[in-house]
Amino acid sequence: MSVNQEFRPKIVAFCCNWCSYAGADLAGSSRLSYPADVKIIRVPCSCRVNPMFILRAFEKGADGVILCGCHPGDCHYSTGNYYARRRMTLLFSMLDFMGVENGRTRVEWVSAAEGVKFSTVMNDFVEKIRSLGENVRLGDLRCKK
Amino acid sequence: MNAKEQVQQISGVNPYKCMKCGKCSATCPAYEEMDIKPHQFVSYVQSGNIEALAACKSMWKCLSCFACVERCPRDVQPGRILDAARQIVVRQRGGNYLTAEEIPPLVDEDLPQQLLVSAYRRYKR
Amino acid sequence: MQRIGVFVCHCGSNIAATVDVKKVAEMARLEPGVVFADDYQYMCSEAGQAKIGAAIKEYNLTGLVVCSCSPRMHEATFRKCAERYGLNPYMVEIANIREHCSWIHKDMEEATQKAVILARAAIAKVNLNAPLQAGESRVTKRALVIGGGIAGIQTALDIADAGYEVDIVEKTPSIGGRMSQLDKTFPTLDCSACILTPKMVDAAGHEKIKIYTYSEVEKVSGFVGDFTVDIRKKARSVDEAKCTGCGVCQEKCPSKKTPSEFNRGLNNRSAIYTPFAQAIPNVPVIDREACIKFKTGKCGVCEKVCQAGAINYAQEDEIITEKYGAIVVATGFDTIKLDKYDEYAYSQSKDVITSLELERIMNAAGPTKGHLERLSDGKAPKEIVFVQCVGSRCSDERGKPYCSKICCMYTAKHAMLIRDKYPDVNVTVFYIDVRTPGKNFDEFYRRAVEEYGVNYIKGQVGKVAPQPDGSLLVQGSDLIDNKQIKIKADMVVLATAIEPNQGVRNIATMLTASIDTNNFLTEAHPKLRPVESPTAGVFLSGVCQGPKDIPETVSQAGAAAVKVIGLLAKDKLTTNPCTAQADELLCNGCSNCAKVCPYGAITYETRQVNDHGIREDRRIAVVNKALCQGCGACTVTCPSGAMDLQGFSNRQLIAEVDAICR
Amino acid sequence: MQEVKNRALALLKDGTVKRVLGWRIGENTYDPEPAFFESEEDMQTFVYNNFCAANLSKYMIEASKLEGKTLVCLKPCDSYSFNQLLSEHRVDREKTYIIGVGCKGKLSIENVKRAGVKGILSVNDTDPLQVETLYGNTEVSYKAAMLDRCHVCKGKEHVVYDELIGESEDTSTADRFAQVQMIEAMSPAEKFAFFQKELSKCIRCNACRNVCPACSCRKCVFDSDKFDSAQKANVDSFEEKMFHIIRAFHVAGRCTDCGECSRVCPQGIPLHLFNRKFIKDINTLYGEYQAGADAEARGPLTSFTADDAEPSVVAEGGTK
Amino acid sequence: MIFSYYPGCTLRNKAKDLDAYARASAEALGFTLQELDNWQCCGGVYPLGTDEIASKLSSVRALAEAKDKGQDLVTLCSACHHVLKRVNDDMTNVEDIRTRANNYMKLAEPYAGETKVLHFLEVLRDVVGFDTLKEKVVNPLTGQKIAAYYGCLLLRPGKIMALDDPENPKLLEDFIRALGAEPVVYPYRNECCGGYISLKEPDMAKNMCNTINESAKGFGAECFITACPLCRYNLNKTEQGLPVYYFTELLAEALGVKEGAL
Repeated sequence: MSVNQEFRPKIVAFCCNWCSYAGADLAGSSRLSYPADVKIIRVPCSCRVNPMFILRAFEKGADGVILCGCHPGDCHYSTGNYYARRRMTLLFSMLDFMGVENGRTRVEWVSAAEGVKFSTVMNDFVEKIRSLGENVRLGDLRCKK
Repeated sequence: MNAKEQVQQISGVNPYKCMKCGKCSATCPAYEEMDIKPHQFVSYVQSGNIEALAACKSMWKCLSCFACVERCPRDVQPGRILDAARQIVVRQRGGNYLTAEEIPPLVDEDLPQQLLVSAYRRYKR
Repeated sequence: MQRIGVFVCHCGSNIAATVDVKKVAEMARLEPGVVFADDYQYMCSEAGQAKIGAAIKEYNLTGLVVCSCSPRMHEATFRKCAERYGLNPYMVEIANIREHCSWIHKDMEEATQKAVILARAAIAKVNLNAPLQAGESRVTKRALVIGGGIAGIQTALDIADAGYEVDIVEKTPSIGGRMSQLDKTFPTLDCSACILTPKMVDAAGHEKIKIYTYSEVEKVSGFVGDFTVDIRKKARSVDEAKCTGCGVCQEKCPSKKTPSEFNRGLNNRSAIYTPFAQAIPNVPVIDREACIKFKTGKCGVCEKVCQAGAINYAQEDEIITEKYGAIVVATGFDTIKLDKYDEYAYSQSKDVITSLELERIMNAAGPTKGHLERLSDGKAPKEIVFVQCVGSRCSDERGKPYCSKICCMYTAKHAMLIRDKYPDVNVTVFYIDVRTPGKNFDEFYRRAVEEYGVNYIKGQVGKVAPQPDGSLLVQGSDLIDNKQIKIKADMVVLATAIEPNQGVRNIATMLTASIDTNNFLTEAHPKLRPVESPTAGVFLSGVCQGPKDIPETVSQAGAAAVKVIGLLAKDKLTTNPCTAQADELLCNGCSNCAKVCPYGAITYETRQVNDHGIREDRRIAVVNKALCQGCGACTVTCPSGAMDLQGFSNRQLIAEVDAICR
Repeated sequence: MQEVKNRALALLKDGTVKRVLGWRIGENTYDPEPAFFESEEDMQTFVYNNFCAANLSKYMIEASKLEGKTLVCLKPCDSYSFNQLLSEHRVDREKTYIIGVGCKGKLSIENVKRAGVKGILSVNDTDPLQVETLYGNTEVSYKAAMLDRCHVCKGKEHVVYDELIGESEDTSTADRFAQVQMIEAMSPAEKFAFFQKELSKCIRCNACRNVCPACSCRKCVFDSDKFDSAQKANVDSFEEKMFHIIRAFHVAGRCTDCGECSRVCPQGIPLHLFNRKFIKDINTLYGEYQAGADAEARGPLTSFTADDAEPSVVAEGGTK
Repeated sequence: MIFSYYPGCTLRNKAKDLDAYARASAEALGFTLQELDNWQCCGGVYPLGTDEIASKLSSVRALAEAKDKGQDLVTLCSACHHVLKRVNDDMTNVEDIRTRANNYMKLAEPYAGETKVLHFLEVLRDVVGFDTLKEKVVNPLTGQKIAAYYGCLLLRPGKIMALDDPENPKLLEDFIRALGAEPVVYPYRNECCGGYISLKEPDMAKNMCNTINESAKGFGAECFITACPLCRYNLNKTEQGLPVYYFTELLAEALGVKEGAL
């Protein structure tokens, strides 16, 4: 499959304030690059992310959505990421069930100390989305205004 | 795969978990007979000196009694490393430490079968 | 409609070198709601903040977007700035164009484009921001210290000296903790009791300190500034007010076969007992498991001999409910059980002992009256072997993965004291590494070697074999000489790993304080907030947070006290206004939000609501703003969207998504 | 089932209950509809026959606000819905008198038609069904006329009731998850095409939402401005997809699989498949769970374990 | 109660009595050892190499046969017990070994560690119970001072053998007590006898056995009991060594079934 080098995906990354957002900051202060296609939205906790937000992103043309939170067991609010994990597992499974490629959604646990991991994860995710190409499938359903 | 990786793969042991406490050598019942001591098995692998390890006498003195395995506080299992080195030697042609011809004079009336079987397993391809 | 000002920071060249800041400001100006946009060298500088202030005044701004470094860096700065110039601090949003943009991208055009989008998302969010008011909650000016060891005592004394009431809850019949069991302390070799007892007396006599011994915390509710705690005061069977501490009851008690906890089971105590002579309070406790009166109904000797009439067999446990503003955990440690390490023959020979047991043997008030002797036959040992790192630094499940930190020093202490008092005794120490960071610590250890002739051997012991003649054959490694050595010893002392006290997990659960896999309580930040738990209002003192020696414990105890004092000094606490809130017209009252709330912040009440003219009683979720920490778990659980999070509302986050995907 | 009617009437007369929630006879045997009955006179039109498929538990939300007790007739599977509502404090047990009515599988006139019968004039509910048509009389087997959901019956036990009248029967004959598995086995393109075809029929009439006992929000998110998702009709085709995903997500862990959504859909969309997919995933990943079986239980989305599966399990095919 | 039984090579040859006494005792205690139809030698020592598959297959075969019969697999020889338990652990927990072994074996149903492996002593302790055993003793060995010799293979690695505390075992001591005799505890009961080293380095083994022998004697023992033919062979080589018995021999004696066993 030929990868369209011109294709610049739109990627929304939800990051929890305490671990993953700080991990992204550390990636920044360590100058660990990842593609500019990733735009981060800060949320207090991974459990704040409503499936509505993810569907909304797809509705509005996102090609991939990734959710990053504290490692299970390390949640600042002690249990938030456990709920997020169940919710996202079920949501992703449903998207998969409806024929949306499951590569377009991902959950990663990134701690405040894992700048390297953050950058690696983002590089990897962007690469994956690039290989999947534009979100044609959901694009078909999208209202092109 | 180089020899060091080979030992690590066969043994399934990560030598870098070792904190060099020497408990393996403290506990080994065959210690006095060994030229390279149990704690050194680990450092030989760390430094990649597999050639020397493969030439050591210790591997024919180890009893596979697992005292070093049981008591190691870091789960390094020096006994496994030595056995991996032994495997490398035995698997090479002519590396056998025991030949069939040697056996008859060594056997006495009471000798249990399992002794021969075990020795064959450990010493011979 | 908001009137938004956008401020793009150069951060010297940190941002400006990769992001065209002028372009970002220019593009921002085109966004809805934006009435002003500018860039500046250093937005966070005084001049930069003045610029923001001027713009607020001149353009009558209602919201700010600062495109700069991470909000984790300067969000607070710009919020304060906004407040100074009359704007609600929560009308500020940060677009992180440094850590998330200029520092990770090289291509100027690409970075600029991303910065524009990040600014756009922040603007979209501010358009939906609403002024938030930080709430207030009251502070009960009283602290609870759980644990009456040196950590708890020191924390309590420091808080009390600052003028606040403190209660100490101690599980055992006396305060004093582990330190009271020690004989001498390193590196000065002062007598432990001599320096601890005065502190115990101070605490007991302090008008601001109340001590509950033989008591345990049973229930904790509430939150920072306003905790409610149930304390179970176990029945002592002795009236504290009447007892004179004469000790006759203990002397006459016919049941004397219970292993003494204080002496680590090396000798026995009576059923009615005080753990040690200097116990505070000096009031005995009846151990109902051991007491003949409680077991058979007969006896009653203590009651007969007590002239003060203090014995009360009918006494019952008492629940005391108190309010506190702050809670300090100082639950300390114990040594690990050695039943999984029997290659050292601990369970097979009485002469293989732990270091803490040696402390009791060396102590004049101990089971041997301070004489160094073998517990098996009472003979004086001539050859003693110390084994370091028993159960510490073990990555298998037998032991603990961490270094217990105190063993190297106390082993040097023991070795030195023995060589000093009994010069004819040979002392050998098997060590893996000698770790002595600390003031005068390494000098101390070197003295043991150089002046006292303690024989240090690098290597671990593999087996201790009790011999028919009663000696102990110690088989160890000498890694320097590359030898296996065997020593015929008379006594073996194991530097046993320490672990947090058993009950701490239960206490952590009650406090919703986090705890690590080794049962140490987690600090809010490992470097910068070492005495605070991540749970507001809960502080850590001593070994419950990690292994430490006495000087470290005391300094941490003081630090915890200062944090408590800082909290109690406030009359009101401001609470985070970014909390959840339920829309009463949308709430179903289904209780699912309360199920996922980690803080128990959601309760339900029946309220009359007016839903577009229909008045009816409804079950409505109510969020306690002081308890809510703003995680948002409830918002997603709520199917109707009744529950929303202020500062991170559904509409704000969707606006950000839209702005990014536009 | 005259017995149900008699008993209800007796309770109404002696003042135990203020009203009865049951089914009113329609123009034909096959179209009874849910109704409240407040007097003896009202009760004349009460009916309970094998076409009484509607799940009445959701009506108890409103009935719970009324004064006095309401008698409600619940079939075994309806009792799960009631229990779930009870656990969410939406209905008032104190104000409810439950007659657990017997059920041997409910019938659907649509299925009679599907069996090839045209020009129906009347039909009875016996086994087999006797159908009078414009073209003469014919018979349809009971099983063929039974609702799809009854082929995956939850069993004959009521989980909550005050008294039981009539025998019930477990009518399950099919594998509940067979259809879900069939779709799971499809390629992404096939799955997409399948749902595209089904969902493009949706006219957003909200019948599914209105009937669903779990979808009982006072105000639906799709009608409020909380998510900028308020709408009367679909703005675009993504939104109908979003509507159904979100609807399924909102009832995940709470849906008892009563099948009313599919039964009432005028377009015949198999909406229950979404719910079943969630139920199947929940059972596979977090252990068997039946919403409504226990009013005290904690739902799968309001609980967790430390070693739950990671979301990547989806990509690894672990939920299939 | 019927158990699948894996005797091993030596019990069919030099250690026939270890086997015979065990079977007779088992019947007396109400259970039966049913020998597997197609057992092959376990190899004597466990192949440590992670890439060793072929040498584990004979054990897998025995384990799979017991699984087919739906029985627990009992063995008597320390070495067989060691090898079977470790291979079983591999088959349960090490995916790579499980996959490769099953690829070789081509069983009707892949084997994944379903069989429970028990040492005969575990059956006595956990199934029969030492209290019951005590009741069934007709000739109590009163007054005998017996040293239990565990050796290494029976106990180590403790995690996988899960037989008893590898550093301070009590199993054989409790067994001795149940027979009415007095156990002698000595520190070398879990140290190696030299094992197969005695073939090429008989002096090494002799030295080690001397230490064991001296220690047991020093603590007042009159004889050894062991579960392993190789241990017995090595211990028998020491000068002025204590007599060495299989534990089953004393068991049969105490149960009064010794005479008819052989």
